[in-house]
Amino acid sequence: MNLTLLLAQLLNGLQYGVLLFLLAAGLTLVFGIMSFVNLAHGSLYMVGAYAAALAYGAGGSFTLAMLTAMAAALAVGLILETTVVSRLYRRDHLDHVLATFGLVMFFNEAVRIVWGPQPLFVQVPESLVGTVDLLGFGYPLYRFAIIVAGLVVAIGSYLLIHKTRVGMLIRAGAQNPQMVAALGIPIGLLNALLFGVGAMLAGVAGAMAGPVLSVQSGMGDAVLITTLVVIVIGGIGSVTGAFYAALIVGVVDTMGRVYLPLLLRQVADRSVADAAGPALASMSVYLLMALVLALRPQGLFPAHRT
Amino acid sequence: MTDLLRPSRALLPLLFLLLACVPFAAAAAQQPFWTSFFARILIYAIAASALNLALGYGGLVSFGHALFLGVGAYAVALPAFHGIGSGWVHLLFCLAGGAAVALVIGAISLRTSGMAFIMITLAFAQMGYFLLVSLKFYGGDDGLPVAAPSRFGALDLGSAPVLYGVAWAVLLVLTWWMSRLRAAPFGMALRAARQNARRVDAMGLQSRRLQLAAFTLSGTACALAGALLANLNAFVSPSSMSWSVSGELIVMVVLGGIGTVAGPVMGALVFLGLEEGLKGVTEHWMALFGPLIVLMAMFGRRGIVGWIEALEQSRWPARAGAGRGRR
Amino acid sequence: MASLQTTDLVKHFGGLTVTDRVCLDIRPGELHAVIGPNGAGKTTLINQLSGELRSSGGAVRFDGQDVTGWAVHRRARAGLLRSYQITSVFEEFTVLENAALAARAARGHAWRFWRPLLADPTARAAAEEALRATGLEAHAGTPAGELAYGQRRQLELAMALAAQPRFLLLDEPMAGMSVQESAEVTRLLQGLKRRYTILLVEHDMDAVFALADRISVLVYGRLMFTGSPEEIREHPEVRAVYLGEELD
Amino acid sequence: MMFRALWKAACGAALAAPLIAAQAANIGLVAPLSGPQAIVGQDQVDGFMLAVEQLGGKLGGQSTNVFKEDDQLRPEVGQQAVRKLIDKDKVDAIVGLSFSNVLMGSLPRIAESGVVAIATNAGPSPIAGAQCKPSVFSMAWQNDGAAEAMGKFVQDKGVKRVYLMAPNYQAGKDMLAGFKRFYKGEVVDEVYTQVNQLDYSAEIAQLQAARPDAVFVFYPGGMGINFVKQMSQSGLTGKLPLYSVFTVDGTTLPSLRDAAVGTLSGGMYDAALDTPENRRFVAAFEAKYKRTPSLYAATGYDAANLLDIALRKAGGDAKKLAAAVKASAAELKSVRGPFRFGKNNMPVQDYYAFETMRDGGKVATRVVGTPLKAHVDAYAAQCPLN
Repeated sequence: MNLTLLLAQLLNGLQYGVLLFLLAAGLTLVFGIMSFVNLAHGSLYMVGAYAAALAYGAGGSFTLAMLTAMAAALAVGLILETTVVSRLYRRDHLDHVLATFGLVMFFNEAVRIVWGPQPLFVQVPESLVGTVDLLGFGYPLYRFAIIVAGLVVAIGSYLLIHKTRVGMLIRAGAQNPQMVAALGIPIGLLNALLFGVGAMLAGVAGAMAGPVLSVQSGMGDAVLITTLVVIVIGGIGSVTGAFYAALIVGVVDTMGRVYLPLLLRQVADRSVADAAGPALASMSVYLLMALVLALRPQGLFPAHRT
Repeated sequence: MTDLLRPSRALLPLLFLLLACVPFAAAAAQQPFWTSFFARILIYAIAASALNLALGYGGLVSFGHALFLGVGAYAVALPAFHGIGSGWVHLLFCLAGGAAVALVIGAISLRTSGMAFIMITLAFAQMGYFLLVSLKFYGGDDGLPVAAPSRFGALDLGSAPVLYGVAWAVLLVLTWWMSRLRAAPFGMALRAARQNARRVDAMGLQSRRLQLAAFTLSGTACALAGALLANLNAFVSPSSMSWSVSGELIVMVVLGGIGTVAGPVMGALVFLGLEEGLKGVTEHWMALFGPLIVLMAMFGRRGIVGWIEALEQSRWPARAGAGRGRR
Repeated sequence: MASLQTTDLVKHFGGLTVTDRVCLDIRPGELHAVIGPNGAGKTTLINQLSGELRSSGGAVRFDGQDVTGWAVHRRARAGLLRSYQITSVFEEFTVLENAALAARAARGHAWRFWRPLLADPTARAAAEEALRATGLEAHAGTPAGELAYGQRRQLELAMALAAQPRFLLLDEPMAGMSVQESAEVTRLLQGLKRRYTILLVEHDMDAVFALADRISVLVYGRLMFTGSPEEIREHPEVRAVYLGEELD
Repeated sequence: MMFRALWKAACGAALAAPLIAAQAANIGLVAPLSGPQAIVGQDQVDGFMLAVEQLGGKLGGQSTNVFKEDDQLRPEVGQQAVRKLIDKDKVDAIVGLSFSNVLMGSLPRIAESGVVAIATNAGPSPIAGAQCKPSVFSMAWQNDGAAEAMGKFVQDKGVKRVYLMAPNYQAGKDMLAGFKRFYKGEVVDEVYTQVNQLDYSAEIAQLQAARPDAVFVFYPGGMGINFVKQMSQSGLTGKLPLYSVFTVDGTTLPSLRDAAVGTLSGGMYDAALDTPENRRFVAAFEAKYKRTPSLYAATGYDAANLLDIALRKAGGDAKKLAAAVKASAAELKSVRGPFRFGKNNMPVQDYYAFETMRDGGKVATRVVGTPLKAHVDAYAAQCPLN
């Protein structure tokens, strides 16, 4: 029995990691390539979740909801890029933190004004309801869907970045934007496109998370902190780094939450384990990041190998 | 235009004079609320000035300074919980605790730079938050009432006017020291290290050791603000260490004018004043406050003080301002 | 005035050997020039001497003391100071503040939290003296960011002088300067010759031959030849390297 | 010095409170109106304002000014709001006071000022026990009440092995302690998860492996939605009975719907309670706000009606208001059924068990039992008040 539980937990870790990757991919592109500190990335995730929830609620199919979410996130991303973000590229990281801190406040409140504080209802699509029997252990089918979708996006973004002309332009723009502009490529348009793609990826993550997590104003903030941890561990600007780091954080967080309290129970008596276990578990991700940063400040998979 | 009357020079003395009147005005109008309202602004101004030492002078973008607010607050609440009401003990715990935590976190965090530094300071603050939330004995997430306010002989910080006076004095001393420190060897070397750490090392100083000292001083001063906050609210809770408080401190420093002396004080005053004002206007005040911050980030080149200096420079061009560094 | 010797100094970057068993011997008070084509390893050599690069092998002796393992700031405080090829002055500080900080950093320490830097008489005097020596005293109050390129090179030099060095490593002080500005700096270095021991890395041959007591030629990281300016001018291999015939 | 004197006169006037007619009743309303638990605060405000509207904008016959304050679920912001209400707006009573951490934060200033405080969202054990105050009341519940009721309900049903789960903070520990006070069977495991945790798949897998007979949880607000959704997707809800408090209620049911079908929750109120007062209240609330009232709306509504009676009794004399509030409880026809104040000013009321089930197309709740009748909390004995 213990083995299947371990397998299920690994799957859970993998699924949580993939969801984190969907968020981290967009964020690390914007951070690494445009060196723009975007705290409002969580809000784009929220926009995607709301768009999907509303479209799905209005009777559309789940794929339609997904497309609506991508379109909405892309649109909001482009609007943000042209009005606010593009004016801040040459500015200091601090001005980015200040501007996006204000944006987060605005998005959370705007969503609350329009749709109220009530969390939205999102159903699991019929085709994905139910569980898969895994050596006698029921594993939710929808979670598999998230893993598959995440891997598809991972491969897709890897191909986009490495194997297409647009990807080459994006990478060139990262190393030397002036040169790319000098070659006649409208760097402004490229940056807008890149920010839009990052936003779309966050929108997809939001749409995927809808049926599993609570869709409500401010849902982006909690997941933003974990996503920042992922991209820093992976190495800022490295999509591959973000992929591996997301899986590591997903598994470490899941295993930490489950096995740390059990481990402590063997070592310390019950009451201490109950108090220390959950605290240590919730700190495990941050301990991991502090460790990585202290030993390898540039991250585990630095950007030059995107 | 003699130097003293220049707006940017006269700003601080005028500000402190006005702030000195608040408790008397509040008493005259039987409105004690304003004393504690402005006391909170003074305390956050102290915390913002402390952050400005690391962030403005040293260029160390710490996204976890709320941790030191928490350390200072619990340095008052824990002894008080065990029946120790003497202010000197609270002060000792606060300064020693703040310095120790800042030294350890600084030593580890300064191994990184740029985005990684921002994230590792955030990580330590989150760790502190989760640790306190799980400390059931000390009230955990529900917080802990301060059983005995800090008493320094006859001076009891439990009463709002007394606390206001102490906070005002602490802010005055800290701001004055900041203006002196800015031109003192330590301040100059620290500001030099922000511009080019390699050059500072090549000149014979150790930039990392300077930055660590600045981070420790900054953390300790911020803990002091935390201790005053605990006395003001007579209550401490882990939520005063959440990452959004760290974010608000950064916004106050940048809003007021990063790297300037008057910046943090102005930033705290405008940020908290605007927040309270907008709250009066509408329940959805964040929908107005957010865009305002975005506009300030986009157009306010170097915060309110920077804007005043630029205005003054265009109106009364001063001779080459000696020692007036921009950021 | 200090002396500096290196024995079999080596520096590898991965498989590439940039400094190849260099043996230098610079006597107190001497102005020793190091010349060589681009990519000969001149700046790497200076970085090894100043401590910014850790040598892969060999030793550096400063005033008889083995300083190979010393960190940058320790060598600077011992009086071994350098100027940079790419100007790195503190743009937000005024010219006087830059120089005063350099003086303070080499001699005193920065752990003063109250009295202003410029109120420190020794540091201020050394700074003003250095500004006079480099002709910058008129710009004492101007922020360094507002100086012209040539003036910044002068400030770079002034900061080195303000620290009252016992040994000066000058990394292409004339880089990017007009003929007239180079002549000015040459006159300036002429004045410093007997007061400090100087290692000068420079491309401007007129300045090198006007100033150098002895010249060493560095090619592909190896010290080919050291001698008086006249010997270097006639030396066949040096001419070959400079006039383009490839070595065997 | 002349400048200082001039200044004092000038700003003295500016800072003075707007002079309101003396005999009007000023009521402060503190609730979390932003942040993850905003719906909880909004329900209390809507419930309270509905009652004020029904009473023609007058409480106790006096025209009423209601000062709404958002505490953002942060104790420090709540403290400042309470100071503003007491010192600046000079309110007669403060209602709401948000979750336990904000309530405890505001307590020192409230106790010191003697202003009547009626909490409609929490009843932490300290103020139910030794630190009980004559002027501080809870219209909602003593925190452990609902969990004690579910403990008894599960005990009466003869469930042998129960698995307990809650977030790792004070209220979480209080809830599980309250459950164990009445449940004497075997506790398979007691798992505390991170506050505001997103993904519970790991804990649910662990729960599934432990094979208990039932699971009892406390996950308020967003945490509850995440947990119950993920539980139903794991296919466990059908096989494993889920008992909960403050997790499946009026604020979360609209976004859980069928994910909550089959779960049982304990509490002092639900819109499904079949009393004449409640039917009128639910109809009026749904007409005005287009959503079903939750237990938070009910406590807000009751608090306003209680104040109406108490203010009339106290006749505008602030000192007598506290005693009036205590006495008025007996006259109040509460929407939750029988209600009075215990000696520690905590509610003595019935706790019900509700089942969520499918009713035609919609999902609804129905009362399936009253485990605790006129329940006095476990801390009343420690309170010196009479």
